[in-house]
Order: sequence, then structure tokens, then C-alpha cells
Amino acid sequence: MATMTYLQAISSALRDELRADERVLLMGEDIGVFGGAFKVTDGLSQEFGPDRVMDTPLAESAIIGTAVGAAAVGMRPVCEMQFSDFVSCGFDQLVNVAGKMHYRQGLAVPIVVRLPSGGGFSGGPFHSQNPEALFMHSPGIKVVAPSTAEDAKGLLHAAIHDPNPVCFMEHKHLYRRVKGDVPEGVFETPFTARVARPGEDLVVITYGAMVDVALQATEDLEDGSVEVLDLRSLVPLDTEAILDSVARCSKVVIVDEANMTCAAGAQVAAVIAEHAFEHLDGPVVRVATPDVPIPFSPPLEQAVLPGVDRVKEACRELLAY
Amino acid sequence: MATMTYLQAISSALRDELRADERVLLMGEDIGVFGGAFKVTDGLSQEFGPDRVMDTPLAESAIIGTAVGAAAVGMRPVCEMQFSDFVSCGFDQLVNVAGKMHYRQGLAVPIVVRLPSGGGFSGGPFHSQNPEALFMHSPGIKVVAPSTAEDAKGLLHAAIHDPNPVCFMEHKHLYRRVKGDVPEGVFETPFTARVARPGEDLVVITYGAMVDVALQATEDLEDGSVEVLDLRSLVPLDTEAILDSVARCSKVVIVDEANMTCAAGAQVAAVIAEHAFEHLDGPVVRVATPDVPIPFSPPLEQAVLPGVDRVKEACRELLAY
Amino acid sequence: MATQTVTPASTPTKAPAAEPEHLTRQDRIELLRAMLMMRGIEQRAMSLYRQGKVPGSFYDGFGQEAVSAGAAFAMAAEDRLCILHRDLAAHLIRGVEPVRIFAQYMGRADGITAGRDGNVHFGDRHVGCVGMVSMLPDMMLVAAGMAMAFKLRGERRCALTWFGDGSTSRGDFHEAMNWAGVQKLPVVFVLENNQYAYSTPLDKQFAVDPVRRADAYGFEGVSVDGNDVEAMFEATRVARERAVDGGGPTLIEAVTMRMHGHAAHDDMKYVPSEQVEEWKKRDPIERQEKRLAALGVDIDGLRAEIAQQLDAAVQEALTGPMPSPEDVLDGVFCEGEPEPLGDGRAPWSGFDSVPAHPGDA
Amino acid sequence: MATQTVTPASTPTKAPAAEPEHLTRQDRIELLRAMLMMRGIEQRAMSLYRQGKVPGSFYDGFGQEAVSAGAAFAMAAEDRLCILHRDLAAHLIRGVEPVRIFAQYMGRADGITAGRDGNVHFGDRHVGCVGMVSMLPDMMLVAAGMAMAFKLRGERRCALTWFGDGSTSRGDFHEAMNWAGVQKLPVVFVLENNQYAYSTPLDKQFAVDPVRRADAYGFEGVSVDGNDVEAMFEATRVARERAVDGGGPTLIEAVTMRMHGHAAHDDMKYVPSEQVEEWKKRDPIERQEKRLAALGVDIDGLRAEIAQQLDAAVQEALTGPMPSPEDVLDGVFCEGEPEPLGDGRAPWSGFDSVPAHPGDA
Ligand SMILES: Cc1ncc(C[n+]2csc(CCOP(=O)(O)OP(=O)(O)O)c2C)c(N)n1
Ligand SMILES: Cc1ncc(C[n+]2csc(CCOP(=O)(O)OP(=O)(O)O)c2C)c(N)n1
Ligand SMILES: [Mg+2]
Ligand SMILES: [Mg+2]
Repeated sequence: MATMTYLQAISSALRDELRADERVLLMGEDIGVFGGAFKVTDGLSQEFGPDRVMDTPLAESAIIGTAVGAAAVGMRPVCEMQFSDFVSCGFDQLVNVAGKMHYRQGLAVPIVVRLPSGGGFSGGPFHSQNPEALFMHSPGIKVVAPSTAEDAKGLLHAAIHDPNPVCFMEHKHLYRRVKGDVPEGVFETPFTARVARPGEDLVVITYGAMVDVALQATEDLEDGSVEVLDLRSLVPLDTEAILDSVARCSKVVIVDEANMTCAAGAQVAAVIAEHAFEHLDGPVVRVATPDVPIPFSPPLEQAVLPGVDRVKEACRELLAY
Repeated sequence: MATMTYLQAISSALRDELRADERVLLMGEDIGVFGGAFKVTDGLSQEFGPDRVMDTPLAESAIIGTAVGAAAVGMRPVCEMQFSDFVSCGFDQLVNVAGKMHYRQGLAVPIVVRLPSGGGFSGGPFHSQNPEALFMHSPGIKVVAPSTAEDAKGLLHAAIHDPNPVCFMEHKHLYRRVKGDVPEGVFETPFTARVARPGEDLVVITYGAMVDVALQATEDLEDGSVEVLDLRSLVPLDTEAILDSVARCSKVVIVDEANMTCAAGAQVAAVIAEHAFEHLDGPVVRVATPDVPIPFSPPLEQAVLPGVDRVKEACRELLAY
Repeated sequence: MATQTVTPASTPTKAPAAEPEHLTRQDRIELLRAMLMMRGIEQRAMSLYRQGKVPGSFYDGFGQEAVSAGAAFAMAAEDRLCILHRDLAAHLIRGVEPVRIFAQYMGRADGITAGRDGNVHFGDRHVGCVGMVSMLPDMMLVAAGMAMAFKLRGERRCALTWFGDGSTSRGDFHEAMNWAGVQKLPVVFVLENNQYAYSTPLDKQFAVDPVRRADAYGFEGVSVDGNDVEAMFEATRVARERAVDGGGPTLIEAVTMRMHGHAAHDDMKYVPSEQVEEWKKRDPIERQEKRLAALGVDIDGLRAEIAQQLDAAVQEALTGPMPSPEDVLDGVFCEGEPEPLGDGRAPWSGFDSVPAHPGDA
Repeated sequence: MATQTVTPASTPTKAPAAEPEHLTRQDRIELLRAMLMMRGIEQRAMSLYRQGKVPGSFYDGFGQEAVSAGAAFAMAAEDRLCILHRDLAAHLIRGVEPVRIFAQYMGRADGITAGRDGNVHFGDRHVGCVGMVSMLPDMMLVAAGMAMAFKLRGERRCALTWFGDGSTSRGDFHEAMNWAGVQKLPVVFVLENNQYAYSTPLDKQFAVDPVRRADAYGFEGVSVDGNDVEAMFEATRVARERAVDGGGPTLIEAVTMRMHGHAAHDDMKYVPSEQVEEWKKRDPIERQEKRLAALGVDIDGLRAEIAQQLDAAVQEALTGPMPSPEDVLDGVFCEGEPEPLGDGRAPWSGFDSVPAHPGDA
């Protein structure tokens, strides 16, 4: 066990993989000499050389497209989007080339696309997005979103070992604010949900940065005992764990940071409305960012991002239902 | 009133707008001399000239990006993606430049992006997609999806008159198979839902090509009287009409052709699970395309697309619930 | 357009070429065979389409057979290809059986994609090919990525892909060209300039012949008579040598003409008949036949042999089953170990001599 | 790199230029004023950032002031601009008040975007500017689209945008260049070659200086000393004339150096100190000051006047309110009639003479 930040956990997973598997190759803008916009790859180019920790041209479509090609001939590329927002520029290669390859022709595409995502620090409309739902809606792409340091490392190892395209949603706001014990060496965290805190009267289903918000919002709720379910993986989605929590708690609040419409939370709500109807003792409540670009100025950003108060309020109301 | 096909209705709306408003400009690949891959713009370049019915280079990002610029200085561009699948190549310009412009700086972007979408004719994985949910999840973009000839014309007029980016989902499978009476001249269909057939025991909520499937599947159901709600507009989503139907019918089947996860239907289900919980007498059932690329071969494609039988079966089961 | 003038000029002079340095008599016959097979398959597929046995739409490369035949013939077994929609001969040279291609067109279980993808959207991974997606020219980046891996691993291998004149307008063309230039990758880009992008003529796609762009990306660009299969082979052979020797990418512009509509439904009204007439005179198959006839090759015999083979393949394909919907949901994700791409057929005699490719595997 | 050699060569000779043909004494002072204001604003904003009054990150254009000042100065009131993140002087020339820029940086209600977008991500639509998005170089297509509309409507107007060396690697660069070339659009593309894309040096972005690409797109490409504001003006003036006269686009490469880190957090360790030292000698403001001092202009007076003005603007901006969350959900969509872009300030004396722009409006 070692204590490290969420960011250090990601770096350490990358280092371990580069050491263990010569097929692993990191690609991205400014990830080499500079160590990446967030310093996630700091020191790796010095240790493994510019060929394996590659500074690429400013070209997201090319980063993903060439990674697909390299993967097709046996490499295990791990691509970094400098901010998850910029994956919009490589969207086509990811959903149409990488995502559909195996179904169409049985050719595996083992690539990982690291997506530093999320808001909370005045990044504004283009440095705060949470694009995971776009990839949940695109067949053939796995999507994981760690909320703890341990899961950040374990899910990244599992993603790199996975023979499919995996979007690794790493939340920028957790990079240095979340710390935790992480097992030594290479280990895999399964693409399944995790009960972050057991409870009986209501379950908050969430992932990524909102897990911590949910835990804070519900730790001292005198109105009832609240479970927090950390999805960890969005594709595959752990429907069993979701339905199990709902069956036990009968009340659900779903929290995600992405814009509300057609978000991951919408899918979770739909699954519950269809498959857990009998167990529901109240409406399936959602807390998410309304359908606006993420504004820059702190008072505006704080007004749209789901925070502890909004989640607490939602839980209180539902418990009282 | 004139009787025309869904395709003719779209062409006639484009012709009327080109005649009525010199700011209107059509842009797309092969839409000029050739009249478009589906002949939607047939004859328009001859009538209005190559400047107003513009054959563009093969470049979706440029089609949308230059349309944004033209709109910013007073034009009303209507872009055609040759197939909706190819909007993936212009995705960034649409969601990040067009979609966020007005919120960020109060500058309107009156463009329409026509998206010939949907499957049913062995188009395969790249000529059958239904990308509407991607744009529902991206703030600042309106999304409409007509199911009848009249709505195809009225919604397209309204979309072109709208000062915002509008994705106009025109279903390829309806082009020549749907015929109907269409009022003469320019008229606007509001971005609201429409009760396609009133009913009392169950409501099927759907849009686009699935409206016809829903009507067929439920016309002769002895098990109960089924309402069919045609959403017509996905952004804005007519929540009022949805909740009203649910309040009256108490049972809901949601049908969409897109891949199921995070689709429009997921959003509709989530809205109902949160805001119509009291009125539900059964689970919110969804019928959609499973999360696979749309296969080419007829027996495979038919196995994944929602059809009359699957919808009928779903309604029967829910009515019996 | 530059391209328009380039070709007619270069042709008559080049046509009756002397025995080419790098092609044996047998090689030259194989080139013709590949072109004849391609045309024969596409003609049969077109009538199957008209009979309603080929679902969806149908695309062919009539008149462009030399481009894919000549280029693919220069590729080694361990090289990797992304073959496009006018390039059927490349699949044949790599070793794909005609019966599986007919099955592919008809959406049958025995097709390369087992009915999951359609018509030309396939590549047989067992012979080192990655099947194209529709989005053009996305495969340029995939080919560049394979070449990047070869270079990183120090392998003497090369990747090759084709794309059309219209596809050069897309951003991915640029990102691939620039990336390949910056990293000096062992990749060959074959620009198939067939004068049209669907209905759109060249002057609506670019102001300057895109072969001139190669220079601005820091590598070689050559314009070749795309209707001369031996010229296509030679240009590609040179480009491949440069690639595996560390000399970087090459852009080969194959100047040719799309002699059929964009797809089966397209009547090509937008093409001036003089243009078609002009290019009819330059049919790549006739040209190669003339050359070989002069060498005493029995052309009729070859044609008959191929016709018989293809008719049999059609019959066999017609008896094949349609895919079963049972497992239609399987395979979205890969479970277990990925199956690597296999090597392809490399019939060129130049590959017989082992020392030519030390260290390949 | 070609770019590296171009500059030092051209500088010393050009530096003490004779009275330029198209610039009055007052024009030359205005160019200096714009650069001084830009530097003064960014220096003050940087300390506001260090004091925690500027949220998020902060980008500046220290050392590149001549690029935006010189280019924007050649633009007419009715022209339209997409201004990028190193180009503050362009906003000032178009007429944006410093106080609103400070408010913008601090996310205040009086900022150009009223706190909705941050730092350099703004453009004042009232002065004919469309604010940049982060995705680079997306605005090239927006500028091309505005130019397309001007051409379709037969207006003698021009669109201009800036972008960096790194941005030339993206597909949208190509799609915009190609589209502008095919349609011969009245657009000016200013390639701001400041030697780095964040930490990435030029040789990792391209093998050949991208100014050489213009030729392959069918239009003019010129390389200019980006640290000479009068040279920037002149190149842009010529490009604009060409544009409005129907001569098509121009790519202007402004060769300069990013003298600060990519953003406030970036210590630039990756830049060799000799490179910085070399470029320090070529400061664009010092150079213009030398020229004007030689003409007897009171530089100190000008500096003092600007310092006073900016200090006052900072104080005023600091008193401005933060935006209220009440209407945070409004304005995602436009309701009612779109408000058109307004015309901007066009201080160049050349625009005083009406006949120069007949038919403009
Ligand atoms: C990104 C993208 N946009 C649109 C299309 C639709 N489309 C299919 S083929 C074609 C024309 C392609 O022209 P070219 O690149 O010259 O290839 P050719 O068919 O002439 O060989 C178009 C526009 C596509 N396949 N991909
Ligand atoms: C599409 C895209 N990818 C990544 C980024 C992140 N990013 C911001 S600035 C920058 C470097 C830009 O370099 P250059 O184009 O030379 O402009 P400069 O900052 O040097 O003026 C990068 C990679 C971005 N803004 N857009
Ligand atoms: Mg072509
Ligand atoms: Mg730069």
C-alpha cells in the first residue's frame, strides 16, 4: 500500500504499464518533455524515451486514428486528450473507426483514450465538459470513470489490458484533491459498480467527481440512512448492482455532472424505471448540470454544477416523500 | 392542400424558402447539379443557381463551420449531410462553435443541418445511424424529427426561420414511403409534440420513422386503447405533452430507432420516472435498437431495428401488467 | 486541371513499354489476371444487384482496375493495407477468394464480414487488411498508425492505402499527410484521381492538384498514369522501397477515370460524353492485353479460365446461407486475446529472393 | 527551420525603415499605442491573476504585440475578425474598452461575455468580432464562412483570423485553406508562428514551414517579420486589397516568438534560454519606439498616458459586480430576432478617403 493522489495513481499506472509491456505507447500533445498539461506523464518521457511517450502534433483525429492503426498491428496505445472537450475533434475516428471495428470485422482495437474532464475551477465552456454520454451512446466503446485513487489506478490498468477501445474519464477536479491508499504494482479493478457507503432508505447512484459530493451531502443526514453507489464503469453498466441497491433502498437519487439531457444519469433512470418499478417508493430523482455550456465565472459555474447542497436537498425531499 | 411524399415536402420547403428569403443558402456535397444523393434538392440549383445551392468540397467540418460564419453575417444556411452518419466529421463545429455561440456571446447562429438518418434498407453501419441523442446532449442545438409529410415541411420552415442551430432529422426510410396532404405555401409547425392517435390505456411515445411503426403495431390491439404520441421535437422536448399523455394513460412504451443507451428514449423515460411517478401503473418500457452498429444484411438488420412485432409485443405485455 | 493534361500526354509514349525491369512475364500476366478478375467480379455483382440479390447499394471500380492491381502487387506479405471502394483487385492479390466477395456483396454468412458490413466495406484481416469505414479518408490515419508502429519497432514493413480526389478535401487527409511527414513514416498514400467525387468535378474540390501538396508536407509526390498497371506497380515498388529504407512516405497520384456512376443508381448524366469517350480509349485492361498479346500470351484462354472460375464462384456463393440473427448482438466487444492481422499473398516475383527483406516477419 | 532563418535576416535591414508609404505619423503612433496598451493590460492582468482575482488560467501575447496590432490596423470598419488568444491588440484597435477586458478576465458582469466565457475567449460582436472557441483552429472556418457570404453578396469586405503554428496540424486548418482556395474567398489568414505550440517545438508540428502550403491551395503565402508592426500592417493591407478586389485569400506567416509561457502556470523550462535572449533583442515595442523617437515623438509621455488610463481601468473593473446566477440558464437559445454584428473602429488614415471603398456599407 502507498498513499497517493488520484493523479499520482494515474501516473503510476502508466509507468507500471510502460515498464511491464513494451507494446504500451503513450501519445498526446505536450505529454513528453513537458509532462502533460496536468503533469500526469511527468518524467515518463525521460524514463521511457520520446518514442514511447510521444509528443504529437496538435491533431486529435490523428492521435486517435493513428492509435487505431498502431493497435491493429499489436501496439497498446494510450492517448491523452489534453482536455476531454477536445475529443470532439477526434470524435469520428473514435466512434466510427475504433468503436465499430470489432463488430464489423473481428479486428480488436485495444486503445485507451484518457479524457481529463469536468469542471469546478473556472475552466469555462471548453475546458469543463463531461462527454461520457456521447460514448455510451456509441456502440463498441467502453467507458470508465474512477472516483478514488485506488480505482484510478486499477481501472486504468484494466483499461490498458482490455482488448477494446476504452474511454478513461479522469476528473481534473480530483487530480490533487483526492488521496488514498493504493496497492503496490499492477492490479485490475473490474468494470463494475462499488458501494461507496451502504445504506437502507435511499441510494444515491453516481460516478466520478460526484461520488465525493454525494458522500459529503449524505453523511450527516438525520432523515435516513443513505447508500452511495459508485458506478465506476458506465459501459458496461453494472445493472445488477443498480437494481440491487434500488431493491434494498426503494428510493433513488441519480447524480451526474454532465448536462442533464441524455446523460449517463438518464440511462440509469431509464433502466430503473423499466426494471425496478416494483421496488420504487418514490420518483427517480436526478441531479445534474442543466443544459447550458459550463460558464466561466465562479458564481455562475457554482450555480450550474451539482453541489453538496443540491444533492442534500434532493435526498431530504425524497426521504420525506 | 397538395398530396406529396415526405421527400417532396422537404424539397418544397427548401424551394419556398429560397424563393421567399434571399438570405437562404443551401450547402452540401452533390446537392447542386446532381440534386443530392436522395434528390431532395433536385432542380433547385437550376432554378436558383450554383451560388445559392452550393456543391461543396467533401468536408463536413467546413460545411458546418463556414455555415456558422455565413450565418454570423446574416445568411440563413441550410446544410445537408449526405448521410447523417457523416455529421461525426463536423461534430466539433456543430457542438462547440455553433451550439455554444449564443450563450457565450449573444451571437445567434441561424443554421439548419439536414441529417438524412435511419436504417431499414441495408445501409450498413455507416449509412443507418440516428445521431439525434448526441445533439440533445449538447446545449444550444435544437433537434426536430418529422414523421409525416406535413410536419416535414412545417418543421423545416420553422427550423429555417429559427434563429438557432437546428438539426433536422429526416428519416431516409420515410422519404418515398410516406405520403400526405400538405398545406400550400410557407407554414410553420411548432416544436411541440402531436397526438398521432388518442387512446386511454397506454401511450406509445416515439418520433420519426417509429411513429408509423407504433401506429401499425397498436391499431388492432384488442387488449386496450393505445395512444401514440409523436414527439416531433426532441429539443425542446415537449415535457408537458409527455406528462399529460402519461397522466391519462398510466402506462408507457417508448420507442426509438437509435441505439438504446443514452438515447432520446432514455431521456423521455427519465423525465417520466421523475415527474409522472404517481401516474404510472407499470414499468416504463423501452423498445429501441440494442447497442450494436446497424448490420448490413437484411436478416441481421431486421433483427435489431424496432419493428411492428416487437412494439406490439411490448404493448401487449404492459397492458396485461 | 493539371491532372487532365498529365495523362493523355504520358500515355501514348509509355504505352508500348519495353520489358519492364522488375516484372517477369508471369508477373505481367498476374497483373492482367487481377484486373480481369476484378472486372469480372464487379460485372457479375452488378447483375446480381439488378436481380435484387445484392442488398443496399453497389459500387465498382470499372476502368480503374490498374490502380489497385498495380499498387497491391508491389506490397509484401508482411505489409498492411487499407483497401478502398474502387480497389477490388487489391483484395484479390492479397488472396481473398472471389466466392467470399460475392457472398460479401450479397450479405451472406460466408462474406468477409458475415453480413455485418456491406458491399465494399470489408478487409480480410487474415491477409493483412483493415476494412474501410465509409467516412473518407479516415483510413489514411489508420494506415499512418500502422506505419508508425512499424517504424517504432524497427521493422522493414510498409502500410498502404488508397483514397479519392474528393477525399483530399477532408481534414483527416491533412492530419495524416502532416503526421506521416513529421514522423517520416513508411507509408504509401495512393490518391486515386478519377476526375469526380460522386457528381463533383475536381475544380470544386481543390484549386491545385493535390499531388503538389506532398512537397509542402516534406515528402515525395508523383503523378502516374493510373490506367497503366505496370506504371502503377513501378511507382509503388519505388515508394515501398523508399518506405522500408527509412526514406519516408510517398504520395502517388494515380490519374484515372471513374467509368461508371458513383454507385449503381447513378446514371452519370453530369459527365460529358466526350470525357467518357476519351477515356474509353485508355482502358487499362485492353492496354495490358495488347502488351501481353505481343508477347504471345493466350489472352482468350486467360479470359475463359477466369470467366469459368467466377461463374462457379457466383453459383457457390448463391448457395451460401444468409447469416443467422441469433448471434447478431455478439462481437460488439472483443473477449479474450485479440487475433492479430495475418500476412497476405505477395505474388510479385521480386519477393521470392529472401535477402530482399532481411528481418521481416 | 526556415522560419528561424527568415527573421533575423530580414530584421536589421528593415528596422530603421523610411517613412512607410501608407502610414502617417499618427498611424504609426496608433500602432505603438495599441501595442503598449496590450502589454500594459496583460501585465496588469497577470498580477491580478497572481493576486487570485482572475479565475481559471491566464494567457498573454507578450512579445507578439505587433502581430495583432499590425494586422487589425489594416481592417476596415465593415470587415469581420476572429481574434485569437495572443491578439489582444486587435480588440483594442476595434474599439473594445480596457475596463471591459479587465472585467472579462476577472469574470465580472461587465466583461465582454458577462462571465460566461473566460480570459481570452471573447469577441465583441458590436465591433464586428466573433469570439474564439478553444478548439484550434476552428475559427478559420468561421472566418472563411463570413468571407463566403461577402463574396456571395458581392460586398467589398474581408474577414481575417489568426491562428498558431501548432494549429496548422489540425484538419480544420486544411478544410479552411482548401475551401478558401477553391472559392477564392476574401479572407486573410494570419499564421502566428511563435516557435512553439504550448511546449511543442515546430519540428514536431510540421516538416515544412506551413506558409509554403498556401501555394498548394492556389493562393498567396507570405512570411513577414512578426515583430515589425509596420511590416505586419503592410502585408495585411496588401492582403486585404487583394481580398476585396476579388484576388482571393492570403496566408500571412508572422514569424515571432512567444516570450512568456503558454499560460500563467507554464515556466517555459523547455525553451532554451539563448532562444529567449535572441528574441529579447527584437522586441516589437522597442523597435517601434526607436522609429518614433527618431521622429521626435514623446514616447515617455505616451507611456505615462497609457499607464494612467490602464490603472484607472483596473480600479474601475475591480469595483464591477460579479454576474448574478439568477439568469445563468438564459440565453442558451436566441429568442426573437438575431442581433447583427456591428462595425468596428478602423483608425487607419487610409480609410478616411471615401473613394477607397466604394460600395461598402
Ligand atoms: C466524410 C464523408 N462524407 C461524405 C461521404 C459520402 N460519399 C461517399 S463517396 C463520396 C465521393 C468520394 O469521392 P472520391 O474521394 O473522389 O472517391 P471516388 O468515389 O471518386 O473513388 C462521397 C461524398 C463519405 N463517404 N464520407
Ligand atoms: C483542438 C485543440 N486541441 C488542443 C488544444 C489545447 N491547446 C491550447 S493552446 C495549444 C497550443 C497551441 O499552439 P499554437 O497553435 O502554436 O498557438 P500559440 O498558443 O502558440 O499561439 C494547445 C495544444 C486546443 N486548444 N485545441
Ligand atoms: Mg474521385
Ligand atoms: Mg505557437
